[in-house]
Amino acid sequence: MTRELHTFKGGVHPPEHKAESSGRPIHAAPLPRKLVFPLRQHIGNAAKPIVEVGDHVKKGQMIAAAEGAISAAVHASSSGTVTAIEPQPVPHVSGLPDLCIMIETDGRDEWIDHAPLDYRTMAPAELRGKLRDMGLAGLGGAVFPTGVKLDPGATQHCPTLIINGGECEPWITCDDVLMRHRADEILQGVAVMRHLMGSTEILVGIEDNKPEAIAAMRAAAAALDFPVEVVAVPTLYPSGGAKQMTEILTGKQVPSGKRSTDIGLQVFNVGTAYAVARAVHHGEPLISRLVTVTGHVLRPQNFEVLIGTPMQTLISLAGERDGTTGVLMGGPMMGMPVPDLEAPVVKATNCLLVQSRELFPPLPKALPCIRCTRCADACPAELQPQELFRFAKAGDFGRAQEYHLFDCIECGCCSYVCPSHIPLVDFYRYAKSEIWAHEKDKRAADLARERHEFRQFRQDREKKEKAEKLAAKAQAARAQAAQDQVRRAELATEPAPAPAAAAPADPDAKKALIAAALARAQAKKPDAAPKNVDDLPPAQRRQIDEIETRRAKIRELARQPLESEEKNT
Amino acid sequence: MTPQLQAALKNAARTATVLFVFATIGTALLAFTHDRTEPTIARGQLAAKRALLGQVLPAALYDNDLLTAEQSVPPDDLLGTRQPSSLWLARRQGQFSGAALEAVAPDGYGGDINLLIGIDAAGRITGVRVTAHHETPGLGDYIERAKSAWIDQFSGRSLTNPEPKDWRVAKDGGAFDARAGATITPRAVVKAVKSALDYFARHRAAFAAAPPSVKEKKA
Amino acid sequence: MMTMSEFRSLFHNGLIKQNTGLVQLLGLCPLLAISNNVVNALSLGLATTMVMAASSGAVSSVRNFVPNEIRIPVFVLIIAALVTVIDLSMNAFVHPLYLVLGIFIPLITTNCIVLARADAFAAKNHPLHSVVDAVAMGLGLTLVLIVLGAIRELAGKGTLLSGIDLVFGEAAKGWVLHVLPNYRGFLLAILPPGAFLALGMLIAANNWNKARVARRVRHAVPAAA
Amino acid sequence: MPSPFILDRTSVTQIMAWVLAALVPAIATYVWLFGPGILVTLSIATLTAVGAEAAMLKARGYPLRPFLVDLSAIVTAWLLALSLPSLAPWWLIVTGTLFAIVVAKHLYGGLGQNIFNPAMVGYAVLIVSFPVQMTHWAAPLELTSTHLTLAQSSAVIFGGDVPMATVDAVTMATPLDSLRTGLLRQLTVDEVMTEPIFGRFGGTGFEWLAAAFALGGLLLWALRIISWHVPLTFLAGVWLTAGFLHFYDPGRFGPPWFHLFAPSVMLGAFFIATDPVTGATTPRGKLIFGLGAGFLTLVIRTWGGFPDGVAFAILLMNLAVPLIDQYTQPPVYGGSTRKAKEPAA
Amino acid sequence: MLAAILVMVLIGVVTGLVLGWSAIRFKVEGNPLAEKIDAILPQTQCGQCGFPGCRPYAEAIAKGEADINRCPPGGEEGVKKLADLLGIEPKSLDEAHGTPKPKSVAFIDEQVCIGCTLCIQACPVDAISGAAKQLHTVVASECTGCELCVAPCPVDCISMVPIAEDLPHWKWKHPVIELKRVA
Repeated sequence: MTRELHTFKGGVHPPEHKAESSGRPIHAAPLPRKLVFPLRQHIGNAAKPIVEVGDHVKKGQMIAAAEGAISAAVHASSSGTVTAIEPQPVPHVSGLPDLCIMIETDGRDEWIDHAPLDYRTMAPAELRGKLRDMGLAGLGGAVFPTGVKLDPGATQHCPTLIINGGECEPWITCDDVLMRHRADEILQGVAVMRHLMGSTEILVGIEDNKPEAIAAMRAAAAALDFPVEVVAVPTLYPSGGAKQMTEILTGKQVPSGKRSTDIGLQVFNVGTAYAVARAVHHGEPLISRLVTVTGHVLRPQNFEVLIGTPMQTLISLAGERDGTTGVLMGGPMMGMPVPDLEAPVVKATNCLLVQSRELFPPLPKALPCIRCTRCADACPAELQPQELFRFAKAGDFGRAQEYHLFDCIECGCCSYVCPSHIPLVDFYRYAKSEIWAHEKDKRAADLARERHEFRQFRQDREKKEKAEKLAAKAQAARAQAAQDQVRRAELATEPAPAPAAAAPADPDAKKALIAAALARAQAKKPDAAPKNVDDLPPAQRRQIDEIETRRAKIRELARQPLESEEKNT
Repeated sequence: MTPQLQAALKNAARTATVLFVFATIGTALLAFTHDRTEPTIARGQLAAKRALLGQVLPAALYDNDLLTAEQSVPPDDLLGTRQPSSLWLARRQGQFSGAALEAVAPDGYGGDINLLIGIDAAGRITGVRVTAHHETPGLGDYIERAKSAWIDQFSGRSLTNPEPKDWRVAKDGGAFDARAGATITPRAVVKAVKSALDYFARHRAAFAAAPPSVKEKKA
Repeated sequence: MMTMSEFRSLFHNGLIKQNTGLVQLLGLCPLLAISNNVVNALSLGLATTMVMAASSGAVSSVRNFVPNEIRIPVFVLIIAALVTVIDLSMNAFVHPLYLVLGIFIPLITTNCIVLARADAFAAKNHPLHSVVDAVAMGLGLTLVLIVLGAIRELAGKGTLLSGIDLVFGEAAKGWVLHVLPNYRGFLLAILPPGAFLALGMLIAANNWNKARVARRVRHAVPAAA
Repeated sequence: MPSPFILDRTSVTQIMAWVLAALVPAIATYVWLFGPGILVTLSIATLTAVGAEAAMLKARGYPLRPFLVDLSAIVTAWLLALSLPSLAPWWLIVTGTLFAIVVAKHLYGGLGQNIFNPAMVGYAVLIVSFPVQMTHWAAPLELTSTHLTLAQSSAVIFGGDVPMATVDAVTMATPLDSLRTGLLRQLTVDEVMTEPIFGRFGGTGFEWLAAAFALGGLLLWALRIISWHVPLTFLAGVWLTAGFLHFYDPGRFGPPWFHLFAPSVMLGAFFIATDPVTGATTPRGKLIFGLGAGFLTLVIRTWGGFPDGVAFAILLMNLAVPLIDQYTQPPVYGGSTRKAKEPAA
Repeated sequence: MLAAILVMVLIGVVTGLVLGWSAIRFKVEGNPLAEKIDAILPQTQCGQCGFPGCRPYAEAIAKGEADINRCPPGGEEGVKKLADLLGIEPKSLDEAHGTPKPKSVAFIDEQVCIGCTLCIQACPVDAISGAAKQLHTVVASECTGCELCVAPCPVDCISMVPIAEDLPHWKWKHPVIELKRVA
């Protein structure tokens, strides 16, 4: 039986370059001396370290716990000692370091106690929590915490489960190889997912340029006690995108701004299914993954790699060659340059693509947009990239959002086809991050306004209360005085007490306290003060002077704050 | 009455008074100026009209005041008119000596071309002027006297000069020049002028017999 | 009453900094319609200047008696009355020119620059200042009109001052300058689109000059410091 | 430099080169039917355009290389040259090209920024400013005994003020002009169409030129350089409007096939209205753009001040492009409840 | 003539009545413009503009009593937004009111702090916590970087620390397309 296939709009077909690495068997990468675990490997909140420097950890031991609803734990991928918890190079396009846990391995590779889970008897929420604590996150590239995705929502029922074996990016073959060699285990993971999601229909979509993977998956599916349909889909980038794969297989589009569970389906990558199988059937947290190392290397192939392994190790293993111009993490369409090869393999690392001038000639210079709309024809999100580009370039982010900037999946099809060679995706990323920053600023400003208004309200109230208190006190004093007089008149012989003696001391006392503290601080100051004034470059000194004058001005203002307002009224 | 309404009415009275004052002053100023300029303006307009008529009928031809000798004639195919048009009869010493008439060439490139044509008693054209047209600028607008002397070639022509068959533009084998690229406009003008001559010929007797109207004055 | 520097700054404002034609882009309708030769341009410019001076003076003198709510009606009334006076006078005394300028004389009433100056300046300033400001603004407009008229006339017909006889009578016909003899004529310049093009170029030139000056100032500052 | 790291091969230069190549059949037909004068016109326009482009790039501080080799200036020059009368004087060609490149292209911001199609702006400026010279169309060779050689054509083009008689002898009103003139002389369409210039269906010679433009256009479509939307709707707009008018009164309005094969429509539909910079970008917008331009062409031809309306129609639609684009934004992925498409397999 | 004058006068009186009446009846209360201006201002409440906070400055702008270029934290971009809102020409920042600086937060050197609470009183957004005679701390996420706490501190223990770029704060940069030759 052949399934009715649908097509998504747009897409491109760049040279595939799959054969280079897909032929070789999976090779386990050796245990490195040092492992690095970034705390931000998934979408959502960074994990929180639960070990300390000097601790000895075992393989599979949780070293950072999930924080908040959308997060995932991090585990040591081998046994050894925690040597540092500090910022280290991570695979991020900015090249900025981020907080990591460093472990020096002891070579014993000693596992922590672990056992399979009996998932059929566990409550779904408990199982999801377990997966979260085992650090599971989507291995297709987005690294969304898997536990969160395995929630069918309020209906407790998600009829269709799609297993994405599209792997449409050129060069990358880790999913292909995984399906070829470990189809059974992938489907074991699928069984767990099916159980959690309550799905009745399971579709595995694989691009038709991977016939071996299709055959292996079909063979494995035949042995199952539930139906799994393995569908060959046409090779077209980005058919491996979750939304695109959904449309190809079902003809349904996930409505803009909604989740796929809203239309009764959920999509998981084959690698994620495999990781679920390892977690549930073996009790192993996510500590390794398949990584394609290809491009300008001697032996392009797929490695099973411990998470935390420095990238340089893998490239050396695949055979470094002269003329390397750079390394990409991911494919040529959506990947990012690795700023530092000391950065570790993380959960999102599906491929290390080594560049050379021959494979990746420098991109030609960009020309102005001629509005040819080839980008619009290629855009799988059905956007108008030329308009988004115009708005992003001009800084008109509001209009960019009106034109659905946030539906852009950054697949790179538009940049790929652009005859003017404009780095369109860069502009969208720029616009998105500006909008996020603006929103953050706006929230901060709103918060500040609110706090400021509250403070004024509070001050007014305090002032009023103080005034009332003073008035009451004065009244009391007057009454007291009158009484005193009466009393004095009555008991003229008795000496009058001095009732006001304590009251005026109040402000003076405070002043004295501050003065005393000041004196203490002055005594402490010799070691604190010099760093402010001495040995400053003239520029800094000028700056300080500037601040001083402004302070003086502000003080003056504070002294007569009402003057300008009085003029206005 | 609420205090607010009261305030509103008070304010209304105030603004109304101010506007009243300014309206009075402004209108008075206008009335004054109008009074002072009215005769001059009227004189100027008459002079302008007389000057235009003078361009098509030489002053030597008549001694009556043309402006007072204006008649209205009904629409006529020969004149190309669809509305009543004007006609001015010239006399010298009481004798009919020529006429200026309004005609329309309906088939210009851009629609109607309005003409003022002067014809003496012998049926010879004394002058033609285009008073309004919508011809393409730079292409057909050379029929304006201000743009070129083309229109002068009609002066002295009559129904026999040239022969009726030669009342065409040169391109169609006739006697009248036309510029390259724009033949529709001159064709229309030539045709309209010839028709006007026909009209004049047909009504000449009536013109000659017509007595001066009561309001007609000597120049 | 008025210092020299005030006077200078008002003129600088009217002629250059806030030039109606090139900077504020106000009153473009007559600007574009009537600028096909120098004489028309100059005439309309001067007529507008006259109206502006008179109306600004009048508005400024009565500014303290006019309640805020009806200031616009009153100003419009004043301006409309003055324009009609000018319209009637031109009809009476320079009839041929009046025929050429036609509808654009009464339209001065709606020329927003007149009302703009009345409301923005005259309504807040002393009569003397207001009149000077109005004259400066009017002359600024006239200047742009003349330049525009000259460009269009020169490009379109190769002459300057054609039609001067409409103002000074037949005798002035000889004053017309045939700058480019046997010029073929570039009709576009005379036609309405030509006005837009020429004005666009003028504005561009003005902006370019401003940018250049600003750049020079920027460069000059660090050198001086 | 972030992703993607690979590019499709197509470049702006390539697109422009294909457009030029697609014009070659029309140029060949032109030479065959009207003599080699067009080659002189094309050369003058090309040289002027390249020179003006270089000068403007320099003045604006842009590097010459990437922008000169993108060939866009030459495309503009060729399109303008092919719209001009074949015996237009040299200064006319130079003026038009300069206006197109300097004003319509560079003063609006250069490649990709211009609102109006530069070639059509150049054409419009010329027809408005020099209506007389814009009538110097060479007569089709099969209707005239005077054949102009390349040298003679050059002489006419460079000759300055050639006596009108000479020009008159070798030029002829175009079919559109003749129709217009005839109708104004109160002739019926059928009477006018007996004149030899009207030929078989689109005017002697002109019909083949139109066919050659269409051939080039189909080539561009086959190469996916232009989409079908604009040409098809443009032609449909012309055809429907002309058909409606002709049906309404065959005596006063020319037949639709005649209007379709007056060559400016084919040139406009396939090469000018499809200019991506100045055209609509959304699919529905392209349909509206083409239909509107076709309709306006006929309206201007019938009631306007000039015999042909393609240039003005396209310029007017250029003006409407931002509006069209804004109101024809297609739904984004998942943005509408579309029904699943027909199965592909 | 008389008719003309009468008509004009009548029109004048009637419009005068209507206008004068509606001016009172349809008066709009409140000042929505100040709200809009306040929404653009950065809410640092720093007082560099010469007003005690953003809101008073916004009201002053709305009344036309203050220029739009007196807010250094808003920067040139803020001035431009204000100019757009008010439909006037943007101008460059008035340096008399300070120059824009990289965004900073206040930092209290806890070695030196004497717990005098003066900075707490100065902070316009209550972003400093701590009680009398105890160490004070700045809540960095609430600090607007207004520097108002710097001046009152008797021991100068407060410094402004520019916010360093780290991963959560990192932004994609505007891609550089070099079309023009570098001047």
